[in-house]
Amino acid sequence: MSDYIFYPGCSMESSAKAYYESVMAVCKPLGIGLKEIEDWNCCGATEYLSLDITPAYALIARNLALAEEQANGNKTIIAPCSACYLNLAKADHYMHDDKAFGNKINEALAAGGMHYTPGKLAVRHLLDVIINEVGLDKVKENVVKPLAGLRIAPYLGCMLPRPDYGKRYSDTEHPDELDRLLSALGAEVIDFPLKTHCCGGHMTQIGPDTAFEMIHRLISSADALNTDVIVTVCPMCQMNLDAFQGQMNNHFKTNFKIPVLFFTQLMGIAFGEKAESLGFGSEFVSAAEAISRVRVQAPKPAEDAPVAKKKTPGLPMPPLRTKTDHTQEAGR
Amino acid sequence: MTDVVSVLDPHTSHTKREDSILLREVSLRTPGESHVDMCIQCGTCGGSCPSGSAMDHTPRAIFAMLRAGMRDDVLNSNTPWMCVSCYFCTVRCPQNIHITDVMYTLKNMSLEARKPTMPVASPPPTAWGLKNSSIDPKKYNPTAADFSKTFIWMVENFGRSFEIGLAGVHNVRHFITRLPNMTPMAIGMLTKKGMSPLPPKRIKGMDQLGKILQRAKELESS
Amino acid sequence: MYEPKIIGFLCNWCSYRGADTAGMARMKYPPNVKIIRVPCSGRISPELVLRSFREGADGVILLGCHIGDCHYATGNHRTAKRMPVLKKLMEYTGIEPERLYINWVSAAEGEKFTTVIKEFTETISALPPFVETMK
Amino acid sequence: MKSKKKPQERVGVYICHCGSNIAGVVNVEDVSTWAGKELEKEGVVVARDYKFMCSSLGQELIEKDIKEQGLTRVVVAACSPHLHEPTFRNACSRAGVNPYLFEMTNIREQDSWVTTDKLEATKKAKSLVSAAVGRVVYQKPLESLFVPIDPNVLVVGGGVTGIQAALEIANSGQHVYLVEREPSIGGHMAQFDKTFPTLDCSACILTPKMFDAGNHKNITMLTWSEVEKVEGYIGNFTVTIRKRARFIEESLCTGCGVCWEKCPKKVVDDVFEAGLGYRKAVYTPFPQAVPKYPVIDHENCTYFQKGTCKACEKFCPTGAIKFDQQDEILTVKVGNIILATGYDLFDARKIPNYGYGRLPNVFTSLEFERMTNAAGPTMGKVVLRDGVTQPKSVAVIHCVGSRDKNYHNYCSSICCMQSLKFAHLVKEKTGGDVYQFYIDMRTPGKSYDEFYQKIIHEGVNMIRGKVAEIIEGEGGLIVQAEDTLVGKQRRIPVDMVILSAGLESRADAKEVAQKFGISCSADDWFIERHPKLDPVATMTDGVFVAGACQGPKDIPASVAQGAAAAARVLSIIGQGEIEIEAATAMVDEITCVGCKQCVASCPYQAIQFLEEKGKAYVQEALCKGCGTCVGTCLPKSITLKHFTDEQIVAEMIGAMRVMKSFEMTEVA
Repeated sequence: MSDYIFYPGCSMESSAKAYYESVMAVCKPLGIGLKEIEDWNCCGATEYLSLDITPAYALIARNLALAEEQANGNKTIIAPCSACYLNLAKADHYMHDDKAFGNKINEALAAGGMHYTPGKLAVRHLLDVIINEVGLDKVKENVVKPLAGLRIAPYLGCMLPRPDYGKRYSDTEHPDELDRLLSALGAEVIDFPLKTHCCGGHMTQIGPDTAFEMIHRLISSADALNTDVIVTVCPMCQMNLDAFQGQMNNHFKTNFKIPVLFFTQLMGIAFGEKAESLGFGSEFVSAAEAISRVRVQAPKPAEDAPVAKKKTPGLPMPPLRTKTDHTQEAGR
Repeated sequence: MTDVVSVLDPHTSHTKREDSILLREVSLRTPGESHVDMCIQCGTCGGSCPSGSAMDHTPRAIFAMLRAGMRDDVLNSNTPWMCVSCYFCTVRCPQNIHITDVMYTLKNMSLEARKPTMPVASPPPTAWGLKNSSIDPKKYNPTAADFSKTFIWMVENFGRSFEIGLAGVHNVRHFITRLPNMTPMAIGMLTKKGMSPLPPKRIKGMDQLGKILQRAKELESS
Repeated sequence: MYEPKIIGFLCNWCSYRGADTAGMARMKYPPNVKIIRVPCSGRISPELVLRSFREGADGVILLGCHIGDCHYATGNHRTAKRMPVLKKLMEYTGIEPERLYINWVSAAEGEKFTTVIKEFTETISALPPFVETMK
Repeated sequence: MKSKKKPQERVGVYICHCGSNIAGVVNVEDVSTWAGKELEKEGVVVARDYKFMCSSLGQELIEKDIKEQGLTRVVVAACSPHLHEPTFRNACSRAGVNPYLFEMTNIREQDSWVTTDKLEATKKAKSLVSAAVGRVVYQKPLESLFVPIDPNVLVVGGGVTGIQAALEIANSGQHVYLVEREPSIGGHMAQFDKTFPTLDCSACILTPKMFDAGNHKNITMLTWSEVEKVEGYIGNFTVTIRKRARFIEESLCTGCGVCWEKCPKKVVDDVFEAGLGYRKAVYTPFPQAVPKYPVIDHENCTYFQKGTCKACEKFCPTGAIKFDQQDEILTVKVGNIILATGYDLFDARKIPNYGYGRLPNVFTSLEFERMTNAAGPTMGKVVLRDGVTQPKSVAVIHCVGSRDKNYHNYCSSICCMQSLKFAHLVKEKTGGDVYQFYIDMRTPGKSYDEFYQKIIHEGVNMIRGKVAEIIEGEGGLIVQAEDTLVGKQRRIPVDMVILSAGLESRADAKEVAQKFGISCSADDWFIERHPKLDPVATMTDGVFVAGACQGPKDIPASVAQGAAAAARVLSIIGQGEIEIEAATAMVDEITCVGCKQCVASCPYQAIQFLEEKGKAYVQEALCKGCGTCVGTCLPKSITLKHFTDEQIVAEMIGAMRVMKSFEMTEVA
């Protein structure tokens, strides 16, 4: 069991309780020990940065300083919310990159008797830790109920793969980490073309029409690919796609009903946890039907399966880039 | 005889010096090396922007305006406020300009230009009452800034945010006509998600946080 | 604040041309480094480095071609082996090893040349004059 | 290292203004007066400054002073010695001073251009002049060695550049070895259908040249071959070439083509057909291939992999198939080498938002070239990836991988014109809509901008904006970009997208550069000796570069460079012999202890150990003057002429003398 510093973020206490519960449920069997930062504060989301840059970074840095104080030999902060993850990573990055800026933020922290050493801690998202630290083998060991037959659209949103200061993801636009994790759970993973497109972010609050447009683009694309469930890694994405799906439907006179779940919820199901302990039922678009299919492992109705296109002898496609291509380039 | 300069568009009368001052100010206020002066006007940012349709100028145009020293036009623009921080522009920019971070800086500057009449750490007013400023309140969409302010008001008072209160306050203020539409969702939040309509408990280090933020604000304005 | 005196041994084929490249791009760097053109970084014997200090240099910078790019195939391999030993020796005799700096700069790397010179000048400026340390 | 008594020399110092390049920052008059006064005891008898030392008047100034003032040493403080050292050495030589008694110091690239503060710059110039004066009095006259030049030439790369270079040299009567990695010469140009801006047929203008090269009595064509090792120096290179086994007996093969007709194994051809078409396991890349002999690709050949098949052998009418053929190692002697190794296409899969490799109907420029080629996989029909549907609308995207700090920072220079050509071809072949997405239209070149205007007139939609992303939708592809001239985001549905991928250096450019002893730029293009005035020579004498291996280039520029490199080589051959490095190493037999460290350190095996004497000995003709042995020699028995310890120490003392004197004046 290795320990990590845990920064849950405000949503985990309110709108994303399901995420909190399921994170706790899956970390245990994977050997991820989470030590919550004591007395953490809000990361300011994207809002504080808009208002006042220095206080915004000071607000974030207080959490980093607390984490450094309480680190107890641990080096990694896990943040399950993409916005929190990026804010923490960003503050660390700029404080390290721009020494004058780092000193300024530390001067502010000093007013509260605190200090953070830039670069001391690694800020990572839970997904990255599961893929790159724990490893998929360990995940596979824990799978007792493979998610066979469940067509999942993996959806990462923006702030996890971009700008990716730590270069932890395979790509800034089409990373395959979540796909690989879901495949390891036995699910049928769709190559979701909009997997890192925007969920609308705070536009649901300040310009709903634009937000509905973005949500519509995602949901309709997922629907066209016969998606059973959209899986997210971020409370904001989950909220926008799930809670606003109804309003978006009203706006566009459509009737989409695609459940949106956290990846940890599905991991929990695959690990054999009870649905109730994973926060199921708190979603607006019910996932009960989709999940019930997995639980009874009913084979998928034939008509739902994607119709295999008859291959005409067309022109050959270029081969897809492999992991080795990436590593070879890094060496060049 | 008419002075030639006076018949020209006011922007053409900017001296080169003024232009570079604006660009440099943005560059200095953005953490790290923002490369804001390196724009080649290719439009990758404008093409990538998911909320581009809601913007009055594309980000690319904003960079051109910064270079031209068109301060008021930039700070009146809704462009930075429509930014959803998706970072598509930042990772795709061929000149490595930290566009999303520059947008944050522009939001800061835009608010600062309105500061005399605008208290920060309280639920802000919806109208700005700008009298002695060249900033035109009519051209400006205060919704986004207001949302940020409401959010921060909560953070500065509780140390944490709570979505339902935030959304409630915000929507009553700005989208009163949408409320009937919103009601089922709000009820859903309370019942399905089991969310509490009450503000969160204050963090223990509220005093400490207050001091830190106070100092940070002083540093910001110095 | 004193003006440190730095001797720079630059390979004729790569780093000397890298310095020319920096000049052509009008990059700016402090004037403290006096460049001595040598055919290859491998030409520089440890004695020459020590002699520079004896003649009053506060720092010595030795720039060669990247490993594998040596105009003479393997001349810089010798530098790479020789100089770390010299640094150890300097440390042993009480000379700060930071006073000697080795790096690889190609003909195209004007920017790298500028950075290296700036950083090394800063390092040496932070140290006391060499003659004082020898008192 | 003991310095003997300072020699009594008469030194002339000349400070160049270089217009305002130096004089604008360095106070040149001050430097020359200072040198005349302060350096008098070092031997300076004349110190002058002059507007342009490199001008004939400037040179005459030196010559006059040598004669009238009896100068024995000359120092010029001007630009980089890489530019004008030969100029001034010649001037000295003309006036009777050995060229090695001249020293040049660089107060332009390494002083006036890099220093902001004028006082600092002047001080640095003084320090540099003082250093050069300190050194020059210890310099010794040296005589150059001359070696004959082998008239044979090696050309590496059989694209249009290499072919041009080889033909020029061969036509002049000299012998050329033309080495090509692929089974046929022709390079990228053989893959194209039309060339811009004239739209003449690429094959029609290239194949006659290929044929000439293939049949020239002075050209030894080595295709399916690669250079393994290069040794020696200008005039005397020894090159080892691996001629890979073709598994075809060339003397028997008639090129009838029965073998590839009968071969059962079909393979995607990712070289010549850019991955868009197929070839057999035994193949020639294209019908007009030179030479006509096919090769067997043993990685894909059924016989080599499974042990049975031999269909080609069964049907070959002349029995030319030889499965037991081995690679041949050839050693050739040449005097000069021309590298014309060309470019690789940027791998568009690296840009995830353009979807190449994921979205079937996104094509690269090279794929499209093959598609429009009448001999290509679609017989010249413009179709989607399904091989049948003709697109109704096509988007052409410029600057793919170019002008982008995430990929390549440079402009690939050919893509604008190439994209306009594509627009024309799509219009001509399908009549569909074409959208060009560009950042800036770059059409410098004879008749190039006229071509651009012609394409606009053909009704092509020009959109100024770099494409942000390509996604599937509305039954095809949606190209999303900002139309920057309108200031609005546009989402344009098209059936097909062509990515005008940039040019990049060959994947193995670095290795090749190392092999030939030349250097690469940050983007791995080969570096020329001077970007303006010596564009085809390199820092290594006798090795020249031509065409796209030096940087992105279109066909006319490549051909011109091929011919230019040939001219340079022929002028060297015409000289008959060449001066080689005079600054060689020398062993002092008295102090040599015979430890053999120097023998091991020499990169050129130029140091012999004379067993009978127990001493080391330097073979001057082999010594390249790197001085590694000097740095290695413990008893300091080896000296490198022109870079002796004495000279280097005098130089550093000279430099620091000025720094010291300034410190003192500042304190005082």
